[in-house]
Amino acid sequence: MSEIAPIDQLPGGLESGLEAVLMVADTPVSSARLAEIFEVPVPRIAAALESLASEYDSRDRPRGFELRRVASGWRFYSRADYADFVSSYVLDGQTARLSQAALETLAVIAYRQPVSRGRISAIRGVNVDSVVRTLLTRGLITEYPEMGDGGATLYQTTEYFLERLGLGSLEELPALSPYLPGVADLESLDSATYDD
Amino acid sequence: MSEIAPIDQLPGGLESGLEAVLMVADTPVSSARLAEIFEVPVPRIAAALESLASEYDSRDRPRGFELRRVASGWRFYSRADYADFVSSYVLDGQTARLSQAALETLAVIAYRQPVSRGRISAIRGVNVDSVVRTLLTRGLITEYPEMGDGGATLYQTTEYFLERLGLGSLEELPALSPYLPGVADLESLDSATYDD
Amino acid sequence: MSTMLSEDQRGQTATGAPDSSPETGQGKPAGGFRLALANFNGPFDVLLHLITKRELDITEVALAEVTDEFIAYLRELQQRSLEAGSDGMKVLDETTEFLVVASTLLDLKAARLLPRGEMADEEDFELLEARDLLFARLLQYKAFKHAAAFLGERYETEGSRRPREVALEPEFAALLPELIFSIGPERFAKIAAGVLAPKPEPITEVGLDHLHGANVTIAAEAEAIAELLAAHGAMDFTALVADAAEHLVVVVRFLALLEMFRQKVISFEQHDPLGPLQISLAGESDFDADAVLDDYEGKGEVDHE
Repeated sequence: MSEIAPIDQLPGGLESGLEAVLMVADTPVSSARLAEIFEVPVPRIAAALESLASEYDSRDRPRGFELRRVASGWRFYSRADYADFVSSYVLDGQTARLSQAALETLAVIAYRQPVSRGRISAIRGVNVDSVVRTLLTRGLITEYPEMGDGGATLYQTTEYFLERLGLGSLEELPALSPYLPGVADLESLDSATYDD
Repeated sequence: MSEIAPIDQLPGGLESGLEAVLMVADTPVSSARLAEIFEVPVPRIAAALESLASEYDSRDRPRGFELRRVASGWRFYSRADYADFVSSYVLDGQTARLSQAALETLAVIAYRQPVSRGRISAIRGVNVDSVVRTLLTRGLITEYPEMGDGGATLYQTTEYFLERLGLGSLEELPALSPYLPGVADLESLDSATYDD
Repeated sequence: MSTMLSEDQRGQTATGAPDSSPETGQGKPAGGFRLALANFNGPFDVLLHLITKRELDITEVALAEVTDEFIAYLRELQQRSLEAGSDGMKVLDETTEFLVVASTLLDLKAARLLPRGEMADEEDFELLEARDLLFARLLQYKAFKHAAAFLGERYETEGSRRPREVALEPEFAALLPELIFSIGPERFAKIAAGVLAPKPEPITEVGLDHLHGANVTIAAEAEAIAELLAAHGAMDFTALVADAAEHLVVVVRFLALLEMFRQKVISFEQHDPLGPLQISLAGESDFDADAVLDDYEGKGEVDHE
């Protein structure tokens, strides 16, 4: 790992490469993971991250974002100084209710968990990326600890979801069969129809 | 709005403020909306965004991210140069290619929307049911709210379609007419038909 | 036209290559033309490819010239469907799609084989319409294929960038208004059942859509023209097709003009050399729609319309 890594041959080098990955990372990324991605040793990653973080903080103009290290790794955050503006953006147009699309997606996750976004999309017939994000933000679902086939992120419902629905556990979710007229063997039918 | 806005009193000023808001946005944000949030005129917002975008591009070190205008607004993207590293971090369907059949169907919908499956079939000369389903699942098209003649479902492209293709609006689609060779009369017709 | 070929090869559509194509391996003697089956998007795609291969412009090509190859392709398609033993519906569907085009091509070829003058006028005319409709469809298809290439390129290059789409930072998520979610397990289960219930498969029709596209007929367009001329006096062709919603209407209106001229319903006038042709009602006779109906409506195989 000591010779020139692929990333060193690109304009901007490792620092820009790190910016690219972190810009789209949904959860904090550990230096170990970044070291794998860029094929450079962890200490070099750590040094580059520290240098980026202080560049954002201490330039003549502090950036609107900061790179922070939290328990599990590094992530971009908006800078606290601008929280007022960020809040007014976040609150603008927010509703307290879940859309029909969000409810349907939540229902699929509740009854099919753990389940990937791809599978939910296949079942609902539409792209569900933004709805899944809303449900995550609302704390109704969370990522399942293990990856699905092909490294897909799986989702499951949370304790908070059960609370809001007034249930003690997932077993208390009502069975679906009464609502599905004429479908005797739902389980097998389901897997036959939707497995993708 | 001409006196000093609140954002001007913060370190970093408007540019950093914009960075902070765009950092939490998960859809493109229009300059009009940003103008409301920061209480400054739209042209000033537009100028600041342009200046940020070119700063990221043309610094001695190009940033790993870029600020781009797509669909109805502005948004942070990872820079294409680092695509290999980014995709080794994010595993999802984004890079999955579209088949030739899917692209042709998408083209017909993009230029003829809202349009029924029957009409698409007529133009492409083949049955398009399954391809339309794929495009729906990918979120590139959606059902048009109203029915067509004889109760046929009509389809249109989505905002995501514009985002995914990096287009500002449907007007940026190239005119169809240059592709029709040597038919002068059709040429003039095209402008009447397709540029709507 | 040469760009079509390169596109076909770039995308995974058509790689039918003359001579040494190994794709099908159907045991045909080497050197014969073969197409990579299943790589084509239907009859227009095949036809366009055959035309491209001969480096003919579709605005000039006599389609009859590519008929044999097209029919051969259709035969192989059937053969392969049989071998694959795939479901009958799909085979039938595909075959009807190709038959529309094939029968038109055969008509054109037959017309070329006949000595001039042996065919009745109406048949000539039917053929003209059949060919022009096919041209119009091919042109349209080609235009969309090019547009698809543009979209494909954008899709590819844009795929190398990713938007930032991350979940809201917890501090800001905490600001969101308290969720109203008082739906109860029963209603929630109902919603789930609604979503998870197997959807009725969309009816697998034997695709007839390609047979009945927009309802464009010479009779109807002639009527539209007569109305326009009655209302506006003399008009040029561009004005006459200004309201046409698709190419097919333009083509059919053009054919209707010829028919109307033949019946002396309209007259053409050109004021200066190369100037626009002015079309006006001749007043000598009324348009006989029935004659046209008789001429064209029975022509099932070209009546995509």
